[in-house]
Amino acid sequence: MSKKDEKEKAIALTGDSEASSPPDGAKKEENGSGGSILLFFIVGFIASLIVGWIVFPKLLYSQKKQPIDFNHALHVETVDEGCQSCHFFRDDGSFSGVPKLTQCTGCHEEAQGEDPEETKLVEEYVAKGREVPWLVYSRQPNCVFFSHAAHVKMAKMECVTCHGPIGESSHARIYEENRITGISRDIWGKNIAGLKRNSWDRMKMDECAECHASEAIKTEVSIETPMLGFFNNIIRLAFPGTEKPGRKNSVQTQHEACFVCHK
Amino acid sequence: MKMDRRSFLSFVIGGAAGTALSPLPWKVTDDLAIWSQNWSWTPVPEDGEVGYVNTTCSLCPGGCGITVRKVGDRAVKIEGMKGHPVNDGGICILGLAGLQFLYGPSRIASPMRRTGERGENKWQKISWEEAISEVSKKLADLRSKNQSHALACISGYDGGTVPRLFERFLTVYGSANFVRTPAVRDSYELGLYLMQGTQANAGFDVENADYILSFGCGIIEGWGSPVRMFKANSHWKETGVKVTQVEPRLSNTAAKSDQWIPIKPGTEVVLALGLARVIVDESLYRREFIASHTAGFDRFVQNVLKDYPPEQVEKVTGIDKAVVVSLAKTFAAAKKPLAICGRGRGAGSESAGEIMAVYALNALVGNINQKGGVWAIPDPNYIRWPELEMDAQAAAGMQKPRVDGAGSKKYPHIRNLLHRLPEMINSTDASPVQALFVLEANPYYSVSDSAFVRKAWKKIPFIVSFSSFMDETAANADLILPNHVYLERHEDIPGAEGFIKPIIGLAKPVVNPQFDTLHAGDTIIRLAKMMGDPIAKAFPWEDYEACLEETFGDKWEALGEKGYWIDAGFEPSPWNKAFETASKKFEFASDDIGASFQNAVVKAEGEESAYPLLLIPYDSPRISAGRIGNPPFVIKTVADTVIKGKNGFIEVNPKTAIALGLSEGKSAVISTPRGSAKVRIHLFEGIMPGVVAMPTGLGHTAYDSFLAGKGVNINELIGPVEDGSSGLNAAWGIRAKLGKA
Amino acid sequence: MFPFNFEWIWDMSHLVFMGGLWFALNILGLGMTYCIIKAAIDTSKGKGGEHS
Amino acid sequence: MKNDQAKKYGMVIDLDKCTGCGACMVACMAENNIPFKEDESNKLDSITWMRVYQLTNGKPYPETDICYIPRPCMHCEGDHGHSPCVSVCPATATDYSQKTGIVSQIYTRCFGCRYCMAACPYHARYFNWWDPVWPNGMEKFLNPSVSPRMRGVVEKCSFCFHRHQLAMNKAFVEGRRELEENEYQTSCAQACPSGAIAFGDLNNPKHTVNQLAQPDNAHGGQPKNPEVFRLLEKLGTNPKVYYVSSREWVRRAGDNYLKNENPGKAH
Amino acid sequence: MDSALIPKGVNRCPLSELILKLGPVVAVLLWGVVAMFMCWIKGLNQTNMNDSYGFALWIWADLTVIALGGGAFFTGLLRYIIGKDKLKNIINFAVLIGFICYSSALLILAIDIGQPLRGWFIFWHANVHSMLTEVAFCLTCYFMVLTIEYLPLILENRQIDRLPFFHNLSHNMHEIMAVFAATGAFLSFFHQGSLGGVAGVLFGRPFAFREGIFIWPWTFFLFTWSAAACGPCFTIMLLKITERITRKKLVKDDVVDLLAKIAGWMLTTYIIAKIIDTWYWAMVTAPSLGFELTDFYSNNPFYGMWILILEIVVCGIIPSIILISKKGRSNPVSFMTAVVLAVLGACVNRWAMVLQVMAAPVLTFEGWPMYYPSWQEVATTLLPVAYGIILVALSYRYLPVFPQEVELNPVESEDQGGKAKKAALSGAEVSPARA
Repeated sequence: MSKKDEKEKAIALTGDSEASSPPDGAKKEENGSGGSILLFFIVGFIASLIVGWIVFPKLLYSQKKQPIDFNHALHVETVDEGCQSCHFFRDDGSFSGVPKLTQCTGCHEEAQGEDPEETKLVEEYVAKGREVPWLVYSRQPNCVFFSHAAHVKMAKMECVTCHGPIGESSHARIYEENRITGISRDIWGKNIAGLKRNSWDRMKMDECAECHASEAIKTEVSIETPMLGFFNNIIRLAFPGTEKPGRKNSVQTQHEACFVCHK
Repeated sequence: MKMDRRSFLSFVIGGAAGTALSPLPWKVTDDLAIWSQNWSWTPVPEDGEVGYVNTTCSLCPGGCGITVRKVGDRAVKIEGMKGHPVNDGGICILGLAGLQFLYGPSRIASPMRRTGERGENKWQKISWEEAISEVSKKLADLRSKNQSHALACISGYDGGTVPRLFERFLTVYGSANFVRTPAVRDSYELGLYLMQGTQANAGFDVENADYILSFGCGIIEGWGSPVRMFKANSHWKETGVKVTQVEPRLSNTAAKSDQWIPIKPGTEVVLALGLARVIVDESLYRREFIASHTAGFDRFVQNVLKDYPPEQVEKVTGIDKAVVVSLAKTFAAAKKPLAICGRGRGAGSESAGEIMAVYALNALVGNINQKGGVWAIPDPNYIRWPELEMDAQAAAGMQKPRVDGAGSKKYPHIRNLLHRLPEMINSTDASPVQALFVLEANPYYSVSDSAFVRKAWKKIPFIVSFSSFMDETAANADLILPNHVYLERHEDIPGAEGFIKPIIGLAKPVVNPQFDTLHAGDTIIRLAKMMGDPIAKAFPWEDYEACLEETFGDKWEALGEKGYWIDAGFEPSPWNKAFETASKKFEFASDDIGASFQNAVVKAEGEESAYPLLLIPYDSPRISAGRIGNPPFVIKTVADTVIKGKNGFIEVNPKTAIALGLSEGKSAVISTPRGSAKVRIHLFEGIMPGVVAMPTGLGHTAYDSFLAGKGVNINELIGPVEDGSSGLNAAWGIRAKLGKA
Repeated sequence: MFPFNFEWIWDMSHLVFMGGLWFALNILGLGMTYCIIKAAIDTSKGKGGEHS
Repeated sequence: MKNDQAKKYGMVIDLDKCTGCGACMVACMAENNIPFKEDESNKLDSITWMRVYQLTNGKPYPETDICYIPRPCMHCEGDHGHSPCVSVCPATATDYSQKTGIVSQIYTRCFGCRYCMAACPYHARYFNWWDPVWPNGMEKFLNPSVSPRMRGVVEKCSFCFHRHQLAMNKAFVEGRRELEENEYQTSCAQACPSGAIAFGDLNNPKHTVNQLAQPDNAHGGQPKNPEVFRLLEKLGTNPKVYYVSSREWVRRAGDNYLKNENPGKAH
Repeated sequence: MDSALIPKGVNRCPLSELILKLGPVVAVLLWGVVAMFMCWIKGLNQTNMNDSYGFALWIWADLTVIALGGGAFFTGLLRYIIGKDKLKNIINFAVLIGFICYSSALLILAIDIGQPLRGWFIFWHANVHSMLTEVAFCLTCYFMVLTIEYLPLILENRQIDRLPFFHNLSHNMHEIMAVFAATGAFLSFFHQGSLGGVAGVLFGRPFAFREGIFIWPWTFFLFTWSAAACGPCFTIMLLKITERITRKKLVKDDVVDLLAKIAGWMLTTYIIAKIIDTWYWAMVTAPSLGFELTDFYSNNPFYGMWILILEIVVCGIIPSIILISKKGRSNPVSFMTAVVLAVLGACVNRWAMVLQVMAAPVLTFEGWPMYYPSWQEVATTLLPVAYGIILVALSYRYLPVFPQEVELNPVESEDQGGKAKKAALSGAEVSPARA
């Protein structure tokens, strides 16, 4: 450390020691500065709230337009079987998801109307045999295995429960992509706080767990509320061996085992 | 207001509090967690509709049916075709890795012309038009100099429309030099021809035999149709069929057999004849067959078997005479005993004597064209193209003897003698081969005595490879006209090695060609058309697919649907109709046969004094040794006692190793009269003392970085040894010495 | 770690283990908070330092 | 699902039939997007969920004998109520499902501490020392049902669980909840040209594996068939992969025995 | 130059000399940092670990430094809970060593995992049944304790102490230090044990597996016990080395003697327990799994039977006998020998419980895999050593680590460096006699 540093330090130290034990005359000044300190606190507080709640979400997501402004409402009107007309199950039990170009070509070999979006489809994709690079709002990371069959066919869930009333939309929403993860905003949900009003507002693992943690226990064992489960576990610990095999699915979590939703 | 230190601190604390109450830190943490779980450089395979395509695998002559699973337009997995008569759902290790050939790094992406020296791997991409016209000009030039017979074609196969188109091209061009790479079927064809008088392939009813005596066949290493043999092996285990394996090394087959009889290498024929002698001596043969349907039996017994009493057999083979006798008795006592031969995979020919000794054994027990025996399977003769119109040049060229000498007076019954080609080229100043086509073969690597092959290669002025992969031959060619790989093309695959029913498999394009390649059938048709009449006239089809459709005619649609055609009701000819020899009987001792037995034992090359050990090659089911190199998945399964890093290992019995002062893992040099190589020692109790063994299929210099440079190409060390009577290459090993490195 | 984590179960092992953890963390946290607050108060009372 | 319907998927491998050809290894690699490097000859860092070991009887020529033994993940249940690896994972990245008896591994959860590898006596777990690289468009053959793993995580045989998921999908669409034996088969069992690998529900008496192994669930799944054994049975890992061999030395090689000890079961 | 920062009443070498002497240590540190970043950026393929040696040099180093850092918790326990007040003269040093050991351990763990950015999953997605979870939790918490224990020492730096707030903070922390120490002792007991449990619960690995009580295998208790025994020895060893380097007597001999005596008794009881454990394991546990003791030791030089003898006899029985006898403790040579052996014993024990566990084959058809660390592993393992030396040097220089130093090394004149040095020199020579 150079001598200059030392000097500076000494000055700083003196300044500090003075501040920490101010002479009587300074007390008044301190009150005034106390007010300004509070003000600074509030300014910092509010500024960061604004950044966190308003600026940050805007920065976090990049906005992308769908290649074609798809009109779900119009299509639902014309087709016979609702969502299933285009989003159907294949014979092997897999779910077709977003339609391939061939399905579009079925009707749109040539433009049926005047809509510029349809013209775009026909000219840029159908004519050239190029797949439409749809942006999938509900696309999950690659580690996720999701069985539409289990939810739609077995659990008889409605499409709306997870996907919302997308079938009623007449325009394709802007697709927002998280700049960090590259995942659609629909997974986290519109609400930046992660709160949800509708069942389809979020598609994170928490949403899966919400059902799988409770429903699985209900259907496969008995109704076991968290408290009851707690006491049952104590009993099991106290009297080992009374456990029924197959009582739970996962050894680790006692909910559903990881492979149910992961690959 | 002054922003002093305290105010600033206050501001920061306020900011921190506000931030904590905003979603920012929590959301960023969550996003970072997701980010750290999905690295952008880890590929995400595209999903899509799953579909299946049934086709035929042509990686080996096994003729298995395969089902390729596709997701969208990608092929993602190859599986065995359920219900296929040859492999019924099973599949071998190589077949499973087939997609690595399709999408692999050693694919050749477009036609290429060599720019640097041969083997330098400097290439220029050219158009198909340019490539074909270049070949056309060269060939026209050659033909104009009355040198049409100097065109040769080495092909990895000769059944089916594609090689037949090439052969047809050569014929109408004026060259008889269509040479197929060697296989044990050459020997079997010869045996069938001499003893039964038939032009046929040998089929083995292994599923119904009740005792198997194998003279070194790698039943588990890929002999015949590999999956079928695996299934047969399991069937034997289930039904208690005993297997005796005779070979000097504890191969996988020997390990799976019920009895392993180690034998001095190269003396299998002596054991076979010794067994025959015991069977005759003890009258254990099937009289009804011998009496009514064979000729020359007495002469065989007197002229041949007299030399093989058990004592003599013990001396030559190293097998205890009691074992010889009991083996003969066991064999003869079985109801449907089957003797087979063809070392390892059967990728090379055997001496005529050995084949016929084994045939004789089967004949002694009457197991010819019987359930559980050896059958003569006629070629499914389905290719009937219009007669060729040959001009004078073509006719003259076809009159010229073949460069390999096959079919000549010296080797009258042999169709292909590839091993003679290097010698023929090297023995004259001007190479008798002025232009060479190579189709689905890799002779630069696979013909034995590599140094000699390289020398011959240099003398061939113009070499065209049709390979899909940058194999050694392609790397040392002048022009590459890359073929589609088997999963991109239509092709008929007649026959399945050793199978007992006539069958034709159809290969179908599973995916669109991945590169700018062209079906070799189309290439040859386009070449013919470019060369003009009379050659063009012989190829009246618009393209290969039209040719294939026309060839199959009304069978085409059914073939396409099922993926194969089979003569399910085929039965072998009964004894009274089976034999087309002069005597119409099974021939034991014609002159040709007698000569074969006289040269039965093929000695290994080299002097014992200089080379005290015997080096034998062995086949491993995990190393592809055919025209195709091991793909990355398969090379991954190779044990670290076979390859370690780039080093290849040689198997040595601990006794031999101790005598030489060598221990496990040590570096050593193996030398033979043909060459030497650096190897590492692997001590193996399962190999006969005095014998050392190396795997085939390693030591590639071309292909990709997953394969190249690993281990030693055994062809560098072993040369051909001609069977005196047939001309076939009957080398089974070579004398060698092993020293510290 | 928290009851809202998917892995959480209301059982003895979680209670004991996580209880121990949170107990320890709380002692440390509260202890340090106490020390800091007390130090701040002491300082404002004029204790400590070279001047005391 | 009722309790008694819990499944216990397992394997019975016939070592008399197994030829050591290695098809199961490649079938697994091709199905499960296993990466490969230029040099895979160091077997200690080479990922092969299914690995075929070579055993020798240790006798000199010509009494030598060889046996091949394919080793997938054993999907241990553990006599202690937990498999060796599952209970040690600190981040709950591996789990045992009572519904199927399958030990899962969640790659995105794993952070690569390798404790599970230390716990597994079968070396069935593999660490991704390198980032997986598929050269020159080879990523085209990747199977979308199995997520490729990144560097720094542990992976292992899953009994091709994705095939179970896909088969269940099909069953669901057809209104079933139960699978037939042939609807869910692992890639190795399907490919084995020798038919040496049988796969199915050990709890289901109709399934081949149950008939071959005759597991005694009252005694930790010990096989009642005297020719059947499991690897390292004494450790109490309770593996769900059974082996059949008619050869005594092979059965003995399956576990550790004191010098004068005879295998517990009367073989 | 930096005299304002140096505690009052002690003598320190010129800053330039310190920089010069620490130069090579910093070089080693930087080498380690380079290796560390290589491991983070390129991945663990930079090491020579493999699928057989999932745990290798690093985990051994980790377990060892934690065991040796155990001196902090045990001295703290004795000082604050048991009330051995005399130990206040060495507690600072013990805490400092503990702090270094634990921060190193955490750093090594951060390098050792395959996906360092996901390391926090061990907390967030904790599996409470895993010994490693317990290790991670207690390790982190205990590291916090050590930081809290180390903090007042930093605050006592002459310049920082001048600030009233920090002075008060340090004072208050001292006031309730017993609470922290108690928490630390509790945490330490569990994580030292859990580290033993890490190996002991591996029922697939007969070399490591031990029976035990409830969820804890015997190794759980043995590890805690051995850390309590060998940790103080390590503190003493480093103290002696520090004294040798500084050429000063820093702690009075009665303090050291007390700590050594307690450590000696801990070591004696530990080694008895360890012998019983080994005996039971060799005679009952292992044979029931089909293993004889000789199966666990190969004839290759790395994993020979010598390890067992070295650990139990040479590094266990011998030092414990020396340390519990007054005579053994009073002879400087035998005393140092015992201390060093005890430290070595802990190292050997952790070596066996990490590396040999990995190497001893369990499948009958496998051999002993071999392993030698890559330079990246060695460098990152030396990194904490270098970092420790630097931190000790700086702490010694600027903080009142040794309360007895002033008393033992009276400084005549602050301004006359040469004289002071001389005094210090003579002090080092004189002090043993004085004690």
